[in-house]
This record gives sequence, structure tokens and C-alpha cells, in this order.
Amino acid sequence: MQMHDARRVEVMIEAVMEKQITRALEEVGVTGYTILPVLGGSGASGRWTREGQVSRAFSMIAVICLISPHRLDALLEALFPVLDEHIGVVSVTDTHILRAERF
Amino acid sequence: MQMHDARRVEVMIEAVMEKQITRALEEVGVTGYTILPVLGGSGASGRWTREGQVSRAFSMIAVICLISPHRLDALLEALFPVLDEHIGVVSVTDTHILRAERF
Amino acid sequence: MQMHDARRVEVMIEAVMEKQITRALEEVGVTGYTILPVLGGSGASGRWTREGQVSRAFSMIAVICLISPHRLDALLEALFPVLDEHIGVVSVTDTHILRAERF
Amino acid sequence: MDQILSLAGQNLLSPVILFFVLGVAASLARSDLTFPEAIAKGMSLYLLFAIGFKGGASVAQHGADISLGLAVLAGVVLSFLLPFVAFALIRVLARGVSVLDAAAVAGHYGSISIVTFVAATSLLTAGGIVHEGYMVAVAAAMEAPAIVSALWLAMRGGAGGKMDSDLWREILLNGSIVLLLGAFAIGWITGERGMAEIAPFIVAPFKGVLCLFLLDMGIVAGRELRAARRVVTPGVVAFGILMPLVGAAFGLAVGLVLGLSAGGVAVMMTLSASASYIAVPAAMRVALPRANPALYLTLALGITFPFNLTLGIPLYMALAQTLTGG
Amino acid sequence: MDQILSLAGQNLLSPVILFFVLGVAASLARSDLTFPEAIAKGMSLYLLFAIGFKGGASVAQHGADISLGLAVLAGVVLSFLLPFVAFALIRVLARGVSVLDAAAVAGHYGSISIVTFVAATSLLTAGGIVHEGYMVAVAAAMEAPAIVSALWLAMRGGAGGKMDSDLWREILLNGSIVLLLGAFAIGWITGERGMAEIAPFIVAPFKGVLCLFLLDMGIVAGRELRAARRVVTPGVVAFGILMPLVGAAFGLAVGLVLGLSAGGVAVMMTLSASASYIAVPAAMRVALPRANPALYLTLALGITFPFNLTLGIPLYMALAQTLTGG
Amino acid sequence: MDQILSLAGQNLLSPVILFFVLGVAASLARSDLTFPEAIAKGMSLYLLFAIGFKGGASVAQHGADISLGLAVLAGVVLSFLLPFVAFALIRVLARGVSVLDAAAVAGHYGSISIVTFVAATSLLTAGGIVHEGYMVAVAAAMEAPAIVSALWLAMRGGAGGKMDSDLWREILLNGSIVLLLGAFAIGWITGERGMAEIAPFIVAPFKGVLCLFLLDMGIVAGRELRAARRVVTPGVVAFGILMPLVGAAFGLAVGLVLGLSAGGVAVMMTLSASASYIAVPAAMRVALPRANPALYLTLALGITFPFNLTLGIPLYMALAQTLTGG
Ligand SMILES: Nc1ncnc2c1ncn2[C@@H]1O[C@H](COP(=O)(O)O)[C@@H](O)[C@H]1O
Ligand SMILES: Nc1ncnc2c1ncn2[C@@H]1O[C@H](COP(=O)(O)O)[C@@H](O)[C@H]1O
Ligand SMILES: Nc1ncnc2c1ncn2[C@@H]1O[C@H](COP(=O)(O)O)[C@@H](O)[C@H]1O
Ligand code: NA
Ligand code: NA
Ligand code: NA
Repeated sequence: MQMHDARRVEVMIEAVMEKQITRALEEVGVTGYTILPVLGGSGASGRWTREGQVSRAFSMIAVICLISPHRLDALLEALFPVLDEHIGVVSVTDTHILRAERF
Repeated sequence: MQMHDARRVEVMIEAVMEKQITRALEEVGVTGYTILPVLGGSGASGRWTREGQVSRAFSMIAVICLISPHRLDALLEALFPVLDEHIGVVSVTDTHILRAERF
Repeated sequence: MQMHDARRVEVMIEAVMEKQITRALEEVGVTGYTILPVLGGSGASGRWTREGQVSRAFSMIAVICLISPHRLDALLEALFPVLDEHIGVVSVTDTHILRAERF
Repeated sequence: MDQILSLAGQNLLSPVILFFVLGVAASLARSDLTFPEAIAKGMSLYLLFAIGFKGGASVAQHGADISLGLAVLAGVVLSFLLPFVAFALIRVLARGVSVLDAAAVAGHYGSISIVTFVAATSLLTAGGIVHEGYMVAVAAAMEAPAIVSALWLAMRGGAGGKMDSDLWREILLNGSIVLLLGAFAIGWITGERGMAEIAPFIVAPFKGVLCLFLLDMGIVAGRELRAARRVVTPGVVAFGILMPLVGAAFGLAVGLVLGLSAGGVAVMMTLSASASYIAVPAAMRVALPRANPALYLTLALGITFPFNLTLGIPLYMALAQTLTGG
Repeated sequence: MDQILSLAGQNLLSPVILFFVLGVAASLARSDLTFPEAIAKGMSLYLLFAIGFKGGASVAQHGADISLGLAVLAGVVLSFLLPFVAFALIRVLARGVSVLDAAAVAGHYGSISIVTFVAATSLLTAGGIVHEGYMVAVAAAMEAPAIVSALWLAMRGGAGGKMDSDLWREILLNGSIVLLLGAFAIGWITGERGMAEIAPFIVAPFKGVLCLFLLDMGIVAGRELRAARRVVTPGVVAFGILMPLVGAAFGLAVGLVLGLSAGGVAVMMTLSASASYIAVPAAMRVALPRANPALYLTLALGITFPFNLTLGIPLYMALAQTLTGG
Repeated sequence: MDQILSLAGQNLLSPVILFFVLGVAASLARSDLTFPEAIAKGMSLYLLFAIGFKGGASVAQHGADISLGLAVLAGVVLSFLLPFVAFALIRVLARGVSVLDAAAVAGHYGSISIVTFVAATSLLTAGGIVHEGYMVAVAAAMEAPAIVSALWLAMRGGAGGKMDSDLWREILLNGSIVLLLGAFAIGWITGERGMAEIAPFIVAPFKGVLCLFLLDMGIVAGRELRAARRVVTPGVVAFGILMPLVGAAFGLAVGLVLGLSAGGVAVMMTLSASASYIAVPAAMRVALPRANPALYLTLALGITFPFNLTLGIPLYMALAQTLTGG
């Protein structure tokens, strides 16, 4: 099976920032991503959990974006201003994808 | 701690295809996988979200499969016919696992 | 963008073990992790799904932990006694992070 | 005519419709008002449970005869048949639509929308017009056959599509059919006694839950409309409004032939006029993955559903009453 | 005997049981009918809230005396004791079962199933047979002690198992115990006035929610049965049916000694006969991770629960009525 | 005074409050009792739907005049104004609090807590004291303006913060505002007829759902208190208790000037006294991400909410009745 180099960018970020993040991605032409729900976690700002919460203020999401290596920098630069000042973590992992024409 | 080479296959696919995907995996002897819920996303076919939806038609899942390198090709070949024509993305990442005897 | 080497540890484990796992992490000073919900899966002990379940006994979670390479061994050693005897899988992937000062 | 207008006006100002409109408006204005998926599913399970049971209990009360079987059979035939009509109509009205897409759309219109059914029955109840309790079984019977016709249309057109045992199971043992028929059977078996036990859960609060559910449906429909501007050509809109009328005409004919009550005819028209947006889309994603979901979902949920809800149902009711002399 | 049969027949045809059967059937036929996890949990929170409150309000109405304390104490003793009985019985009936697995199973049978309790009380209410309101507190008290016995059995048998403060918290501050006892206390404190305020939420719609919940339980039980064919030996099945009868005999003796009403005795028998499938499995996964969950879950949910629901409860009721002369 | 104490005592022993206390206690004891997020959101959608609709239906019944518009206007002004008061007060009472954090806190106190509103209206109803149905519209109108003031305070203090069109949409088309106002409008339009249709869903079971919801709120508040011990200085606690009293005084003045009924004044006081913990925190996370959420959430949910719920509301009611002579 033909595989292609790619990067898997995983952003854990507050749910209230969803629109800002996806807009930033779209502005640099990244229209492929998947959003996973997050149950809870822990970080510099303490532990939290979604259970029983009504407000979106204290929930997070994980945005996963598979992207060609050569577009990674544009993506990260688009992300940076949104992440800045906000709670969240970003990791970039080398990966391989099928059907590369789409990324 | 003794670690072993492995691959982490991540398939984002329509929820309606769950049975077909897991059957294909089981047919080539892959009985270890985990299914994560997906909240929403964006791709060539536009944006979507699970919120408020009743029909399973427009939801996705993420199937994660840790597997020994030598079994990867069999797995991908089993996946291919199911993925074909269907919305979805596949990534394969090098990883390391504990307790390799199980994979 | 300045990126730093890191490891992405992904633990799929029974939900009833959540407290034990996070306590073990915190005991070795790992206070950053994110918990994702899991819908279902399959392994040596058969298939399962969350749907319609009331008891927490048969659900799993995915704990994701981004960590500096030099702290990985401490983390794995802390995890091991909790995992032992329990259903679950662990994978460790090389990755890169932004804002490394926090990990 | 006056009667139709007044019925339509009254319908348009019912809380059920207004909450649907609120949902569409909120969604078009891009409010973040949404329902969690689990709540939306929970409400739909409640509605299926309640209408199934009420239908069965009503059959238990009024007795069942051969007419039940005939109506179910007629429903199955209609569901097999209507996709052919829909297929022909969309190919005429919207020439840009491919064979594959036309087949997928056709499947939706042969099947039914259970919420449209519920809206019709609650308008009938509000107007004091009775209908046969077994119409719920007819609704269940009409859900699936259309899928077969759609796949046949696609295959015949060389547009692919596959039909395996998994898909059959998906279609026939679809959760909503099982719950609807199961609750119907249990309502029938336990009759008045069973009804007395659970009436406070399924009768009195029903309308309120329906309002909340239609609010959610409005939100989803609005989202669909907003996303799918590309596919909405004049021909597509015309189909989305004409097809329910054509479907209703078939339903009317069948209802009259079967000798249903005025209410029963109105329900049969509504079922035939309505388009599925839960079960059929899921089956189409499996069997015809290359058909464009934006097209069939926009049609079923964004155009036909609101049309039936607001104007269609009062029209079908008025016609049914006039023509049955009821 | 006649009375037992007629009670059993009537019970078998109640909507509550029929919806359970529908769930099992749907699941065995591999229908995709399922409830979202959040809805299943929401329904179980509702049931705990409602029965806790109603129990407390009933105590407030009828007054509490020493018998409440004695009944709770008796429940705790039964819960500690029954695992030893269950352990011995399964070791005799199903020789292939290891000490560890037997201990885990034993813990389930010492504890209780709250839905079985609810089913029994609603059958009693339907039959116009009163029971002591504080039986809900007895139910809560019986949830946890059995876990301790199970761990002791496992450790004594050299099968491992550990008991730390986390586990104690998990057991004693388990959400369902806290909600049940909390609602019981609030029902007691606010009494008739409180009941008047929330009765329309917890009384009238209760039966309907119970039907939906049992539908879900049936789906889960059916899935369990389908998955766990390997563990179901004749000995295991025999245990799953005999043990509730043995447990009920203990409950009967205790109920008679305590001088409970006919309804109270029937409830005590039901509690003793029932096996936990929510709290105890979770505790076992933590404390005895190597015990086989397929075994204890199939027994508790797939065999004993349906047995109690359909045949057990009417039998316990009939015996309780005969022997108390009620 | 006597009356206040008896009202407070009665309030403290109502099921609604006791379930809140149960939630806090369960959470502090680290019980695993929790509600799924979807259920918590579902209950909050139900409450908004119900109170919006009931408010509108009540306006339809009693007619609306200029006073509705004036009250809404007064609410908007209060919401703009109160943050300045709150900002000044916290800066005086808790000197360690930064300008940024003070601005964020101030935004919460200018806005309102809809559950506090509901608790007040249900206490009024229980006491047979009527209030203007349009107070629900006032509540909706008070949700958002405070956010603007908070951002202005932060920017003026050089503490940053940004205000873009996204944020405006987030604020004005916030789901809870849209649902509250939408249901209010529909209740108004459909009036008595609409109310008759859905009353069994939104009236009778309302109190019970509120109990469950407050149980959940108690759990979340307890968690917050447990987590945020660091931020709770004496000055912060003093602010959390004084500010609602100050807010209530403003509400009282406005209510008297507007000539509201005793119930209306009590509600206006409650709205002014209450602090948002749903809409405003979300807006603050977007616009003032560096403000400390532990501070504002602990204050709003952990201190002021319980204070209002238990002591505040009875006090406001008593004052309103005394001063309006109602
Ligand atoms: N090292 C980490 N690994 C995984 N997730 C993290 C890590 N650090 C922080 N997070 C996630 O990011 C959220 C906010 O982190 P923080 O800004 O450090 O409080 C946490 O609640 C976690 O969900
Ligand atoms: N580059 C990507 N990275 C992550 N997820 C993607 C990507 N492209 C597509 N997806 C996911 O796959 C779904 C279908 O993609 P598509 O077939 O391109 O419309 C999207 O809605 C996303 O959830
Ligand atoms: N190879 C694998 N890849 C991903 N997830 C796995 C794998 N093996 C097991 N799991 C997950 O771990 C759970 C328990 O595995 P087991 O202990 O093998 O039954 C399964 O239900 C899956 O959710
Ligand atoms: Na149709
Ligand atoms: Na028992
Ligand atoms: Na306020």
C-alpha cells in the first residue's frame, strides 16, 4: 500500500475556542480536521472534568489535523495567535497517510 | 521498561461503517482496537457536527488499532475495500508498546 | 516555530482505574494529562460497548500524556503497578511539542 | 378553501411549529443553541415509544380486523412504489441531478418521517378527528421497502450500490422500526390496563417533548440549509415541494380505496408525502456512499419537512375531510 | 398455587416485563436499537431519586420506630452473610469455577439489584399491597457489605484481592447509595409537603420511565447473553436460578422474624434474591481484576435478573402473603 | 424579622435546597455521584424552555403595557452598571485581586443566574405571591450587557481583552438567551391555548426537575469549592456575600421606581443579586483568557449562589413585601 509522509497535529484546547481555531485553520487553507470530545484532564491550571457541567466555559476539545509536511509551518503560524494566552497543548507527530492527494 | 516496535493505525470513518470495519479487522485476525467518539470535523465534503443529530448517518468514529509492524500490511489490505468510496482518513504512526505479546 | 522532543503516552484503561492512574501520575510529578472518552473496543477479553450501560464497570478511558523524554521512565514505572492485572494497553510515540517549558 | 386557510393558520401558530421556526432561525443566525446528541436521541426514543404504544393500545380498544393487515400491505406497496415516482419527477425537474443522486433521493421519499407523522396525528387530535390506531404500524411498515427500490434504481442505472446481509439487517432491524413495532405490540397486548399504567408518561407530557424535539429539528434543518446552499437549485426546490403533493395524492387514493376514516386518510397522505431523514440516510451512506448526502438531506429535512409541517398537513387534512365526507 | 400462577401470568404480561423482553429480543436479533449511555444513566438517576424520596416520604407519613433500625441492621447482616452461601453453592454446582471467580460472583449475590427492587414494589403497589417505606433504606444498606465478604473470600482462598481506602470510598460513597439515601433523607425531612411539590415528577410518570429503562436493561442483558455463551455451563445456569431462591428463603426468614408486613417480607425476599450489576461489578473490577467479568455479569444480568423479574417476584409475593397471613 | 426567619427556615427545608446541599455534601465527601454532561445540559434546556414559555404565557394572560419595556430597559441598565459597583467593591475588600481578575468577576455579578431566578420564582409561587410574567424577559436582557462593562473595565485598566464580532455573536446569540426569549415569545403568541397543550410537561414536573438540577449544581459547586481553596481569602468571601446584598439594593430601588408588584421587586432584587456561572464564564474565557477562572467561578457558584439560594432570596422577598406594602 502506498503511504505518504505527513504530520499529525493534535491540539488540546478550550471548547470556547473552537470557532477561532477552525477559522484560523481555514484561513491558511487547512480544511481537514477532526474534533474529539475530552472528558477531563489536568495541567498547570489544575484538574477539571466535564461531568455535570452546563457551561461550555470549562470544557476542552482535541482537534486532530493530518497535514502534508510542507504545510505544517503555515498551520502552526496560524494556530499560534489563537493559542497564545489560552490554555492548551499542541503536539506534532510524524505519521504516514493513505490517499495523500487530499491533504 | 521493555518496549516493542509497533504501529498505531488511526481510522476516522463514518459511524455507519463501524460493523464493516471491525469485521474486516477481525477477518485478518486483528481483534484489538479501541473506538473513540468524534464530535465533528471538516473535510472535502464540508463541515459537520454531531450536536442535536438523531440519525447515525452523519457521525464519525475514530478506530485506533495498535499492531505489530509485520501485521500492518494485512490490516491495511483488509481496510482498503471498506474505506474505498467512503468518507474517511487513515494514518499510520510508528510507536512503541508495552506487553507486546498481545498484539 | 521552535519545537521540542517529547513523548506521547496513550493509555487505554478501564474507567474504574481512573483515580488510581492519575494518582500514580501525580506521585511522580506528572500533572499534565488529558482524558478522552472511549465508545467501545475489542481485545483479548472480547468486544464491549458503552451504549446503554449504567455501570462504570465496563467502560474505558484513554489517558493521553505529553511528557519530556527524560521523564518517561519515571512515568512508565509509576504506571506499571496500576496497569498490572488490569485490562488495558499503553503506547509511547515520539512527538514534538510547542512551549516545552511546561512539560 | 377557507377551512384550509384557517387550519393552516392555526397550525402555523401552534407551539410545535413555532418552536421549529425558532430552531431554524437560531441556526441561521448562527446562535450556539444546540442539544446534546444524547438528548436528541433520548427524545426520539421517547417519541417512538409513546406513539408505538398509543397506537397499539388504540387497536386493543377498537379491535383489529382485516383492515389493519390491508393497510399495512398498502403501506409496503406505496413505499416500494413511490421511489419510482420520485425518481422520475426529480429527473424531470432537476436535470443536473445524477442517476445515483436521484436514486438516493427517491429512497427518502418512499420512506417516511416519523416526526411528520406525529405532527399530523397531534393536529388531528387537537381538531378532534380520530384516526385508526394501527396507522403507526403502517408508518413502521413504510420505513424500509423504499430503500430496496432506491438500490434497484441505482443498480439499474449502472450507478453501483450493493445489497448485503448486513444492509438487510440494518434496514429491517433498524432501531426505530423495532421500537415502534415493539411498543405497538406491547400496547396492543396490554391494552387499557397497560395504558393506564404509563399514560402519565406518554400522553400528558407528549406535546411538550414534541416542542423541544422540533426545536432541535429546526436547529439541524437550519444548519443543513446554511451548509447546502450549493445544491439548492430551483429545480431541486420545486421537487421538494411538488413531490410531497404527488406522494399525498397516492396516499389519498390508497386511503380512499381502503375505506379509512377521514383521519386515517389524512395520515396516509402525510406518510406518503413525508421523506425520511433518519433511517434512510444511514442506509444510503452504507449502500450508496457516492451519492451526495447534502442533496438528499437538504431536500428531506430542509425543504420537504418544513413544507409538510406548516402547509402540507393542514392541506392533507382538509382534503381528506372533504373527500371522505368526514 | 393458582394464585402464584395468576400473579406470575399477570406480571409476565405487564408492560414493564414486556419491554424487557423486547430489549432482549432486539439485542439477540442484533438490532441496532440502543440507548445513549447518558440517557441510560439519566434514567437510573431518576429512578434512584424517585424511589429514595418516596421511601422517605412514606416513613415521614407513617412514622419511624425501632423497626426501621432493626430492618437496616438485618439487611447489613444479610448482605455480609449471603456471599458465603453463594460461594458454597456455586462451588458445589459449577465445579469449573475458580475460587476467585466464585468469590466475585458471591459478592454480587450478597448485594442487591435496585431495579429488581423497583419492579417488586411496583408490582406490590399495583396489587394494592403496602410495604414499609423504609425498605428503600434497607436496599441501600445491602449494597455494599457483600463486597467486603467477597474480598475476604478471595483473600482467604489465596486468590489475591486488595482493599484500600480508595476502594472503601468507592464502596461507601458510591453514587447510587448516596443518591438513594440522600433522597430518602430529604423525603423524610420534607414529608408530605415535599411530596406534594415533586409528586408529578416522581409518581405519575415513574412507571413509564421504568418501562424505557427496562427496555435498555433488556438490550444490555441480551448483549451479555450473546457475548458470553462460553461461560454459561449448566451448573452456572442452575446457580443463577437456585441462588435467588436460596437468597429469598433467607430474606423470608429475616422478614418474618422482624415482623414485617406481607409487602415488606416480599421486598426483603426480593432484595436477598437479587444480584447487583451496577455497583458490585465496578468494585470487583478494581479489587479483583483477574476475576472473569463475563461470568458474574452474565449470571447477575443475564440469568438471575430476568428470572427474578418474571417468575421470582410473583413467587416471593405469593409466599410472603401466605406466610404472613397478609 | 420573624417573618424573614420563618421564610428562610421554610426555604432551607424545601426539597430544592436540600438537594443542593446533598450535592455539595456528596462532592465534598468525594462521592462519585455525578450527572452525565448531556443530562445536565438537557435539564438546563428544559428549565429555560419552561420558564421562558410560562413567562410569555403569563404576559399573554395579563396583557403587556409600557411597563414591560421599561422593566427590560431597566434590566439592561442595571446589567451595564452593576459591574462598576462590583469592581469597586472587590478592589476594596480583596486587595490581592488584580485589575484583570476584578474586571472578570465584575462581569459575572452584573449578569444573572437563571437558576437563582427560578428558585426565587418557585418560592414566590409556593408563597402565593404573584410576579410580573415578563420578568423572564428582564432576566434574558440582563445576561449580556455586563460582559461589555467587564471588558471595558479590563481594557481601561490596561489588562487587555478584546472584543470582536465573534464575541458579540457569542454574547447576544448565546443559546440560553435565544431559548429563553424564543420560548417567551412563543408563550406570548400562543397564550392560554399553547399553555394548555404543554402545561403537563412544563408545569407539574417542573419542581422535580429543578431538584435534580440543583443536586447537580451542588455537586459542581462542591467540586469548585474543594478545588479552589487557594483563592478563597476572607476578603473574597466577604465580597461574595456583600455584593449580592448591594446588588439587591440596586434591584430594590429600580423595582420600586418601576412600581413593580411585591413579587416583581423580589425578582428584580434576586436578578441583581445573582451572578452568572454559565454564559459569562464562557465569554470571559474567550475575551479575558488570563483572568483566573478559579476566582470567578468559586465566587459565583461556590459562594454567592448558595448564599442567595438559602438566605438571600427569603430576605429579598421579605424586604420587597415590606417595602411595597404587598
Ligand atoms: N502534558 C500534558 N499532556 C496532555 N494533556 C495536557 C498536558 N498538559 C496540559 N494538558 C491538557 O491541557 C489542559 C490545560 O492545561 P494547562 O494550561 O496546563 O492547565 C489540561 O487540563 C489538560 O487537558
Ligand atoms: N486532514 C484531515 N485531518 C483530520 N481529519 C480529517 C482530515 N480530512 C478529513 N478528516 C475527517 O474525515 C471526515 C471526512 O473527510 P472528507 O471525506 O474529506 O469530507 C472529515 O469530516 C474529518 O472528520
Ligand atoms: N491492539 C489494540 N489496539 C487498540 N486498543 C486495544 C488493543 N488491544 C486492546 N485494546 C483496548 O483495550 C481493551 C482491553 O483489551 P484486552 O485486555 O485485550 O481485552 C479493549 O477492549 C480495547 O479497547
Ligand atoms: Na413518503
Ligand atoms: Na442479594
Ligand atoms: Na446580578
